[in-house]
Amino acid sequence: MYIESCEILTHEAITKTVYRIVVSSERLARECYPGQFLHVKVREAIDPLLRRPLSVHRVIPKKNTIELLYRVVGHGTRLMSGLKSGELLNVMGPLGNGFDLETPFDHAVIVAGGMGGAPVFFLIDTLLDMGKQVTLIWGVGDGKEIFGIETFKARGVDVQIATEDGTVGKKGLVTDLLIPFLAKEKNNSTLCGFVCGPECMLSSVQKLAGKTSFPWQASLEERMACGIGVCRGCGVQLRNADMKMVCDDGPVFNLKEIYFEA
Amino acid sequence: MYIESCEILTHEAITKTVYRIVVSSERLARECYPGQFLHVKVREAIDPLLRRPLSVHRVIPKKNTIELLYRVVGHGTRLMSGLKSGELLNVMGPLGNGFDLETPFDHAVIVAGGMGGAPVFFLIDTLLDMGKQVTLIWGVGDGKEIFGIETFKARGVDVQIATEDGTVGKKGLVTDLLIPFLAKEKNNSTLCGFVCGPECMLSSVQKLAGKTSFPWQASLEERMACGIGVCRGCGVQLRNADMKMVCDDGPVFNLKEIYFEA
Amino acid sequence: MKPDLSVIIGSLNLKNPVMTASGTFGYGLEYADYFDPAMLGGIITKTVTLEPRAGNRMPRIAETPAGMLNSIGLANVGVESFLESKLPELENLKTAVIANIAGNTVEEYCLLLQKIANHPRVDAIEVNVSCPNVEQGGLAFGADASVIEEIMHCMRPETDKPLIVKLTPNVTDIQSIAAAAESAGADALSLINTVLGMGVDIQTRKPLLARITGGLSGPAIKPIALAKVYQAAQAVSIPIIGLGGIMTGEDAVEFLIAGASAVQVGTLNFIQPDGALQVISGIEKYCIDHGIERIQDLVGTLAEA
Amino acid sequence: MKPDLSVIIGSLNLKNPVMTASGTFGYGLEYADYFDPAMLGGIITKTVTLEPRAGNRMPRIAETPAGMLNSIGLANVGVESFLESKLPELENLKTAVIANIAGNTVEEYCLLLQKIANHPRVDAIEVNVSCPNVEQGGLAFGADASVIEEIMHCMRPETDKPLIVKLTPNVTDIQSIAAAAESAGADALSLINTVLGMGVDIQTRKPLLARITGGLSGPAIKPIALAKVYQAAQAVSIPIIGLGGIMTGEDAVEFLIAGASAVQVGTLNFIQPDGALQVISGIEKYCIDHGIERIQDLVGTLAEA
Ligand SMILES: Cc1cc2nc3c(=O)[nH]c(=O)nc-3n(C[C@H](O)[C@H](O)[C@H](O)COP(=O)(O)OP(=O)(O)OC[C@H]3O[C@@H](n4cnc5c(N)ncnc54)[C@H](O)[C@@H]3O)c2cc1C
Ligand SMILES: Cc1cc2nc3c(=O)[nH]c(=O)nc-3n(C[C@H](O)[C@H](O)[C@H](O)COP(=O)(O)OP(=O)(O)OC[C@H]3O[C@@H](n4cnc5c(N)ncnc54)[C@H](O)[C@@H]3O)c2cc1C
Ligand SMILES: Cc1cc2nc3c(=O)[nH]c(=O)nc-3n(C[C@H](O)[C@H](O)[C@H](O)COP(=O)(O)O)c2cc1C
Ligand SMILES: Cc1cc2nc3c(=O)[nH]c(=O)nc-3n(C[C@H](O)[C@H](O)[C@H](O)COP(=O)(O)O)c2cc1C
Ligand code: FES
Ligand code: FES
Repeated sequence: MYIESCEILTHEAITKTVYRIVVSSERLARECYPGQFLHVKVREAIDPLLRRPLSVHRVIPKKNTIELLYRVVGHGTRLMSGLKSGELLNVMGPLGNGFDLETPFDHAVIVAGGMGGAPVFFLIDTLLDMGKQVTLIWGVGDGKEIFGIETFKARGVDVQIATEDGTVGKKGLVTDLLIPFLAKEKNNSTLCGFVCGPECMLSSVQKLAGKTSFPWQASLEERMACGIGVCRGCGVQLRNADMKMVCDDGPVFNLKEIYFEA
Repeated sequence: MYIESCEILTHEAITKTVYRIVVSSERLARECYPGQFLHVKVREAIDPLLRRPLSVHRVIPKKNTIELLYRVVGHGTRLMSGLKSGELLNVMGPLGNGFDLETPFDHAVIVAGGMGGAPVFFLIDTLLDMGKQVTLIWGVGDGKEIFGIETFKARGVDVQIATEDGTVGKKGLVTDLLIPFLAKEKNNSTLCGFVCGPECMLSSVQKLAGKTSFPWQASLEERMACGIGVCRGCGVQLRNADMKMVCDDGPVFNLKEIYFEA
Repeated sequence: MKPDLSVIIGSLNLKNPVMTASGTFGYGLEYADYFDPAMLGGIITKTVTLEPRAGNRMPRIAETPAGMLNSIGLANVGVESFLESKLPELENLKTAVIANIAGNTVEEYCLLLQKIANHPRVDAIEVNVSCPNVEQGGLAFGADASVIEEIMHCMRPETDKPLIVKLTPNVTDIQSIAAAAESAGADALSLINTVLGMGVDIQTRKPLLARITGGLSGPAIKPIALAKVYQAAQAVSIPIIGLGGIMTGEDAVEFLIAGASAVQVGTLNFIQPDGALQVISGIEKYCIDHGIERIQDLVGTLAEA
Repeated sequence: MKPDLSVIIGSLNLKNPVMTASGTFGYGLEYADYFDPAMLGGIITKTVTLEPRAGNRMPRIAETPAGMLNSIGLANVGVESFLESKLPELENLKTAVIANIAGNTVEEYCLLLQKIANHPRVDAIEVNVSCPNVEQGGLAFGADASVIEEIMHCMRPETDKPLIVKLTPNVTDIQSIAAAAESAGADALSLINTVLGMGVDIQTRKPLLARITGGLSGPAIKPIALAKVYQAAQAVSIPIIGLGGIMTGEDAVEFLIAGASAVQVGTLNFIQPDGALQVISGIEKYCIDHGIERIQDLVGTLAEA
């Protein structure tokens, strides 16, 4: 939990709206673990005022680099996309409680939707290093947003892709791939599920997960101010009526405990 | 009176706090005349919100370039100093009524203080082209801010410098040079006085000018919003109790008519 | 398909919902070099008073974070000169002209109305009871529902043209004031006028404005304006014209959804002389992208969160 | 020479004039990883209520131009847990701890005060009568001078510790409210709490906050806060603690010159966790550069323009 101005090493567009930014930080490369996020000040200015939370997309410890993968959706990310290598990126972090990888399991099934793909790369790298078996079910709207999967395949990951435009993998949603997977595996107690994506996807996966006998971890998003549990802005409602803070108690929660309105 | 996004050709520091920015605009090069100003949006953002008025420092018609000379004094000029060549500078202009050079005179005495030097270069270039005799009395705090005077001297301008730090020319204020000049010339009706600088200097020169028999034109500064006479924000009080707008009625006024509080 | 952007405010038909705010667009033609003002939904002229006014002492503008302060103090040519030299210039301008007036007393409001209401080029009257920068009347009037009622009772019988009351946000309870203006006969409300603010030059320890406090405008006040518009819209059934910090078509759409039937742009004009046009085209684009055929279908459609 | 930054608020001695604002600094130790909170002039803890509160529905924060909206709704652990688990953690913290309280009724304020006033770690009490995000009490209390008087009359006899009343800017006349709080026994005033604001998501047409309106904070409101501080300072002789949009030492100096004896920083903490320290060093630098030996010599020294 520190603030650091990290040098931007590279910054490239993956698609028209998705960018990858690589920054240098020995400390972050050492401290981050999968599922955590950085709280980014996109520029030194009072507008945009607040920091932007972005998941740690990848860590390359040997190079002391941290990667973020983000989509331009509004004012802050649009400005961020204009940053040049050599400039500094001011970040707070690592923040939040990432995925629990201590829990006993052999096989990880990872369901990612849209920009939910961002934290998944770091997660998979770590799981493979731990010797776990990995199935990745990744769904996006536009097939161009699928990248990097050949390397995962080469390392033994079972990669299943769904795209809404049908240009890569199956035409459809992640649930179209998850349903057949779970039909076989739902009572396999050596599994652990991981899910990252928009709320509507989390909520559909929750319904499916409810019928499985293994645990599920979900990474949530909520608007944030402080990023460390102080402002009480980023609450998530649990089914037991408790309210937790996404930034501080999460962003990773037990999927089955989350209360979704829809 | 248009808005234009002009390409920045060069941008260089003259001293630690004074910058010269050269932009390209065929239209501005054609339309600007000495004493007018541009209203500059230093960046596309809501902060800083307002445009910044900057005098046309120089025009090179053959190159279709316009130069601005500015000092970093606050938020807007600080951000402006970070602009790079190749970027665009959004300007409104040319605005305001510049110097009246139609009025009959043979010899111009130009008194400039601090950043009041900015518009003077364009004025001198124009006067020399018109075949007028020119005396420039230029005072600054820091001798490093004196530049470009050799060219003027070579073209026959009588250049007299006062610096508060004494590093160039006479140690002192412009009035220390103006007083001896006026001792000789105050009843020379072929003269016309021009004065640009901070209010305290204008006010001292006004006192001296009151004893001369020739006319004086002064370029004023006042905080501006619209720059075109609409917001009524940039008033200047005249001795006859009239209020005029610096942006629209000026920025050049008859020095003797201005009412100074101090 | 082009959406229908037209708006009805009382008996006034506007071709689109974007007007330029009083005090930020002169007497209507000052920006004509930058664009044709006939493209606007309407023009609201600078507040005129019975006598010409030079306004307050300098400095009377200053910049603040994402905003600006002004204490102009209703500098204007006076109603006579307005009638004789300003309005006639607008004779052939094909857009609504709304004259904005302010008096020092209730009687002055009436007198001003009598002088301008019958002028053929005055399509509606905006009653400024909310200027924070004058000694008499101004904000103090606008904060007092009973004074607004008095002014309206005195003006209402004098004209059938739309009377738009411009309210100040500097009050505890905008709803009771809005309701008072409505029941006293206002055809529409416009809000907000500027928010009371101040700044200090720490080098000289002088206030940024000679008058110390002034009116804050610009993007900084947009959330405040939206809240006031929303609250007023819950309290009255007459149309509301929303303003305060509008810089883009998107900003304007926020006001429409919150309950405004039309909008005004103020400070934007100073920064981007043709900004009002960009607001119009931004609204139009939003309607096209969202399949909205008539802008009026958007008004007050705030969904539940 | 180091300037003397110490400040006296009633019987409270602060080592410097910079405190962290209620609701933006947790219960005092949340930012301890970023800097030592003992370096602050004081800490104002999150508003506590009689019962624990989860707060309002999500979303309850949003960004606006140079500002942010919140409708947290006083989410807090409740006074019992505050006394049992939060205050004891601050036992050895070498800075002033000011507990902020809010009740739904006048009686609740009293009850809360009785519970906390004798706790040795409570150095002063800030009375929040200005939260815009609750159904009962809150802003409605703070806008009513007589309710503030009632609350003060009930609390004042219970303690000798400084009672600081935190006022809302959402009122027509801050001066009468400030004066009422003073005459009812307040030792100091803090202002401003957030300004009522709102935003709309034009894609979904939903309000940015589930509760529709919320409180605006951050740089956008600085000019409004300065005006309120200045006006209140003209109306009372007790010390004023100024806040609203302070991001730098320079901003803080503006408040001091306008009449505040001390300041608080709120939203800044979220953006720059050690921002409060930078505000302190900025003030110190200003004093050195301007030859000010005691910070108190700066308070209320607004010059004529
Ligand atoms: C823990 C966490 C991790 C995230 N990781 C990633 C990531 O790796 N890649 C990625 O592309 N996006 C990620 N997001 C979403 C990302 O934070 C938003 O897309 C971003 O803040 C949008 O900012 P903006 O200024 O472009 O959008 P605007 O809409 O202009 O932002 C306005 C405000 O809303 C907030 N906001 C808008 N969308 C979101 C959102 N989805 N979640 C949270 N706050 C939001 C902004 O932070 C800002 O405060 C993550 C969000 C969280 C909470
Ligand atoms: C007609 C005219 C011509 C000018 N020409 C030049 C020039 O050629 N070179 C140059 O260096 N400066 C010139 N100035 C002054 C220049 O406009 C200011 O230095 C500049 O606006 C400061 O902006 P800032 O954001 O850095 O300062 P800040 O102090 O942060 O600005 C705050 C606000 O005050 C205004 N302001 C501050 N100082 C002045 C000032 N002296 N005059 C007018 N407004 C001010 C700003 O425009 C802004 O609105 C001119 C001013 C005028 C009116
Ligand atoms: C320089 C200036 C002058 C103004 N003069 C007037 C005026 O004469 N009459 C009036 O009703 N409002 C006046 N206003 C207020 C605006 O019409 C508008 O209500 C306010 O600026 C908020 O809108 P904005 O944020 O879009 O500027 C003035 C505002 C500014 C900035
Ligand atoms: C997220 C958030 C929560 C807040 N909670 C409280 C609170 O519990 N009690 C209170 O008195 N003020 C609360 N405030 C108001 C602040 O203390 C402060 O008055 C306001 O934010 C203005 O200061 P700023 O602009 O420096 O943030 C809160 C403000 C924010 C932004
Ligand atoms: S962002 Fe402040 S509590 Fe989570
Ligand atoms: S800057 Fe608006 S009138 Fe001069």
